[in-house]
Amino acid sequence: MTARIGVVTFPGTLDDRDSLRAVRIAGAEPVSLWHRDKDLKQVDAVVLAGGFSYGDYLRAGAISRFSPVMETIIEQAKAGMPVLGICNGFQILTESHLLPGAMLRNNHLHFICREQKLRVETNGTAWTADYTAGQEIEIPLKNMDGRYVADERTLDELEAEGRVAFRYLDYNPNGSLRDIAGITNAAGNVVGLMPHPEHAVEPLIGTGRTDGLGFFTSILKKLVNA
Amino acid sequence: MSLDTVKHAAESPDVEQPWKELGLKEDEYARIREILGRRPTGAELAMYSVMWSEHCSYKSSKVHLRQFGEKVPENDAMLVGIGENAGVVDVGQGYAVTFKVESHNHPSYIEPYQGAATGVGGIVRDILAMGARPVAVVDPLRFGAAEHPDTKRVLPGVVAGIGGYGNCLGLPNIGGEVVFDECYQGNPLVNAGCIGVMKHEDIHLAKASGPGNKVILYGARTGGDGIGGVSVLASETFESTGPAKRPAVQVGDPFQEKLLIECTLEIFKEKLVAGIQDLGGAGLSCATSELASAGSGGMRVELDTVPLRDATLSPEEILMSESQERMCAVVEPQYVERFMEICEKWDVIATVIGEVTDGERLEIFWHGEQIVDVPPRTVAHEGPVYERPYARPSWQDALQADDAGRLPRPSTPEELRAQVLRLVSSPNQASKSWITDQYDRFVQGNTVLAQPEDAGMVRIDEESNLGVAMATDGNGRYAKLDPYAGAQLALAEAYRNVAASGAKPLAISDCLNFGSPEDPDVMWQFAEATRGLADGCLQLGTPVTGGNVSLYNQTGDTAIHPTPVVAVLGVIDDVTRRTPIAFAKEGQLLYLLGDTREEFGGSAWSQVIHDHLGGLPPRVDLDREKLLGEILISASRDGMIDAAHDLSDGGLVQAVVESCLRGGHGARLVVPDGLSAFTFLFSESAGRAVVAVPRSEELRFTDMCGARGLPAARIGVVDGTSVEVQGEFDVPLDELRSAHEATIPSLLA
Amino acid sequence: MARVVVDVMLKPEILDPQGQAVQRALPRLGFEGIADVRQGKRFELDVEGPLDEAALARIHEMAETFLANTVIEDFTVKVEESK
Amino acid sequence: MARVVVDVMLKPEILDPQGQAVQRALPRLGFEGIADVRQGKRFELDVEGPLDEAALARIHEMAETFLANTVIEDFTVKVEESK
Ligand SMILES: Nc1ncnc2c1ncn2[C@@H]1O[C@H](COP(=O)(O)OP(=O)(O)O)[C@@H](O)[C@H]1O
Ligand SMILES: [Mg+2]
Repeated sequence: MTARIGVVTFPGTLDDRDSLRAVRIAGAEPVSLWHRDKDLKQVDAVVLAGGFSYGDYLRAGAISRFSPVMETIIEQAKAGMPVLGICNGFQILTESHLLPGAMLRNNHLHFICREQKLRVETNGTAWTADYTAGQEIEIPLKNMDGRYVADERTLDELEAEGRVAFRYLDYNPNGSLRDIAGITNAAGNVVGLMPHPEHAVEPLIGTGRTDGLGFFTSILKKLVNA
Repeated sequence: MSLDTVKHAAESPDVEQPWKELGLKEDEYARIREILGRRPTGAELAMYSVMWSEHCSYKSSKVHLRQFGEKVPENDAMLVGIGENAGVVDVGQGYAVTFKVESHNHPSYIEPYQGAATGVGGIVRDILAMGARPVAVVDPLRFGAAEHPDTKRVLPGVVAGIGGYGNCLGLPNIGGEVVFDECYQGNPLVNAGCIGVMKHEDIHLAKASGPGNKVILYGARTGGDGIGGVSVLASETFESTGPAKRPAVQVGDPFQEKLLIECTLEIFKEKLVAGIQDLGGAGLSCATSELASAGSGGMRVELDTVPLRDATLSPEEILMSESQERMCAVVEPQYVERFMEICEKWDVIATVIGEVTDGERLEIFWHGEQIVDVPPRTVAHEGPVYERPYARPSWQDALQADDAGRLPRPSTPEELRAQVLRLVSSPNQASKSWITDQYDRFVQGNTVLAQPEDAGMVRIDEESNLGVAMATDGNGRYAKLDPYAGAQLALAEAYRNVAASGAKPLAISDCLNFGSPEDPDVMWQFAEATRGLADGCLQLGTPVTGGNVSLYNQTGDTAIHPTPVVAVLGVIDDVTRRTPIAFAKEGQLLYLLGDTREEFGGSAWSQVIHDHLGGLPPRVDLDREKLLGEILISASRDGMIDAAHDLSDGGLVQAVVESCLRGGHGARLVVPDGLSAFTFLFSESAGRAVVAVPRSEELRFTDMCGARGLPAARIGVVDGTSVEVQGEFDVPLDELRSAHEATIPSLLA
Repeated sequence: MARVVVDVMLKPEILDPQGQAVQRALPRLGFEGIADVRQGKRFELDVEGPLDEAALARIHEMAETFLANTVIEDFTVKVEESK
Repeated sequence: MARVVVDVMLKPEILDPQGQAVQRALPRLGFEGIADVRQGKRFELDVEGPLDEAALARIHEMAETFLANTVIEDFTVKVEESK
């Protein structure tokens, strides 16, 4: 028995097929979820994939957040179901208030696509257990609205509770406060980040590194051993 | 204003009509009257005027383009040739690939962001209409002088528009070009290409057949934007005063297009369409007349059923509107319900606007009254054809006589070193990552190679690792010196780039960007370039599958350099065998393949150091290109080389610097006997590449080159942290990197 | 039909690079004396039916939950005089 | 310091994909009765010195040549009452 991991497709989602592939390569069973369905098809965890859902119109993630599938995901995430938000998925998670803060236009106002170095700050989440705390990885980053902001109190709280999950290294590509690339909720089941681990799971493609595979093997182990 | 019906037109032959304002010539208007046996209605006049525009009818270029259909090389790969939305080639394992390059030059000058964005949208719909899933885009671009203030307006907008649209569609951008030259001031070239993949059985064609079949318009609502925009705009020159003419511009909605793509692919999967056509230039006029013309001819359309964004639009405006993100499908009645369901699933508006009839005429009605009754072929395929006069320009001989070989050359190692740095930091040779980093190259998770590699490459089958590669090239400076050779050099360079990546070149698409066809000088350039390209394709065995012509790229009397842009598509059985450009392993041996001659006409060196354009471009030897290609492909397949980089503008030194910076290793070079250091570094002789050979493979590799008769000279080794030319100079990689990478950001950021 | 305008601006403490970019460009274009620029969004809503208190309350809610993200943005709702 | 607001909206005949996306989402969120939504930009400018006719003319010119892209957008300039 392996774990079933769902990947949601909203109108305008782009990296759903890549995320399904990453789930498969990690050895889990990929399941497609559709934004109009409240039903999560009994998946054990959910990935909110990258892209431009609803064209990023209004604000990135703002319209998707109100879709039927999100009603169930918000409810289940609060009950402990693991959820990973990548890029647009991260934006949806902040718009849903499952994660604190907000995502804004990059400080240089351009879309940016690069191979980005990160530090995994904590392996105490459902999605990072296969990394070591402090491990440096390199995975693709590509976004327009990647600047993470939150008020000082929230930022201090995140730091104090060890909830800054990933930090940009060498170069802050979007002006995110405190170089934050990704965060987790207090329970460690909901994780969001801007860079794209699903694009770094095969040596052939993109950066030529497989540094992103750990996200998917982490969750698989957690679910299978549970 | 009362409705101008067919009946009314027949009864009122003497009504004054605005044919001139719509861009028609007097004899063209007369011909329309002759075809119809009466004056056209307003709606008919609208249709003919946009469809007979230069942009849609190819009236000046047609007689020359014919060669692409006549001089066709033996090539089993060709599945669909010129004449459809895009050509299709077989790439094996049951897969077919469709690809094409188009221009959106004029709209991008007026409104850079939206012009470029809708250019991407248009080419993607062309590819989609063939039945394929779009998998990658490329963007060959030309701008005015890098330092010119208008370049700061146009370039960032164009780049943001291409990125904004393509990124939002989820199409990796895997290649293109950025060239600056003052000849493009006021006439930037924004060409966009797209590659699509399908199974053989999924190929769709743009034709309406089967009486009773429904015509369904789906996608965005029709609005008043861009009425006659592209077609009229791209068919005239700008006044020298700049963008005085500001017709309604179209705004793209990439989100809508993404839905259109997914929706259409699902419709294809269930085999619900009998024919399909995208809506681009000339909108519904084009889609309805082309579908009908390519089918049995008869179609009836109820124009008042078209969903509108602006209820006040007249029927003429609806026919001419170039609102984006629309498609037109012909569907058998029993499939209409399912078709509609899929559209609903994707939130795409779909409306039955008419049906195929057993007649031979395109008939369009407005609230029950007939406003169009035409033979569709006369609109879509039998427009005017001009034999424009052309003649070799009087200045051509003088230009060619002004030999670049006579320019002063660097006389000391210090001077040589300084010129190398000036070259690699000049806008055309500098790193373009400020631009390409605004494009998503990772999306879809199949990108094996992207900028700054020689060719872009995507995997199309995850099991077998089958992939396709594409490179686009064009050198307007070479083409200005000799348009025939220039077109062949563009072809040769793109071919060489694809081969250098390890893929086998299969077929080409092109975008022919020229000045006004009403100028005999320009027409001669066009005639020479098409002849050169057709002859070249015949010789290389790569058929032309389709393309696009953009004329009137001209301000006042001054035309751009003739700029034929060629896109070569290649196939590779196993993408894990691809060859990157990076020199990544210390100790590997560097070999220069091909012959280096004293060739500096049109070179980057002559431009950067002397601001000179004259003489002859490098000699073309297509048999040599073919041999070089075969060697590069075999060497890649058999693991004999770890890196390869084609030599083109900037010559050897440019290629070596790029490969070193990409790989993070230096190189020690030795000037081969019989060459001066200057010629070795800066010559732009064609048919050359530099490769990195593991020592263990050296013998096998040189034996292969020797046996096949390809000159291969050992010129150095991958080593250290600088580029050193022994006995001449040494430049640290760090210095090269900052010179190479700082230029574009400092000009534009 | 009544027209309601919702203006959404970033909160003062949030960095507004778009506004800054505009402000920085102005002197180059020859416009001096602009001390600060902030860029926000303007929504024009055409509202069917009477614009009574209940309708306005609903629009206020819509702005608060949807048109603006109050983590980072402030908003105002204004009724436009019908033209 | 005087505050001037420049509102920039797409011309009526130009497609406004953002406004459309917002409008289509509203019924799903339970907000009915919004016939149309257009989304534009709002610039808040803090102007140094007196806001006389010359200053306003300059701001108008700035809006026309820079803040708005008059190929596709219209704009209005308003002086805000000082707070
Ligand atoms: N330079 C060219 N070389 C080859 N084929 C061309 C060229 N220009 C146009 N064509 C072909 O002529 C046909 C009509 O072109 P076009 O009007 O651009 O197509 P579309 O209507 O899809 O935009 C297409 O099949 C196109 O591939
Ligand atoms: Mg087409």
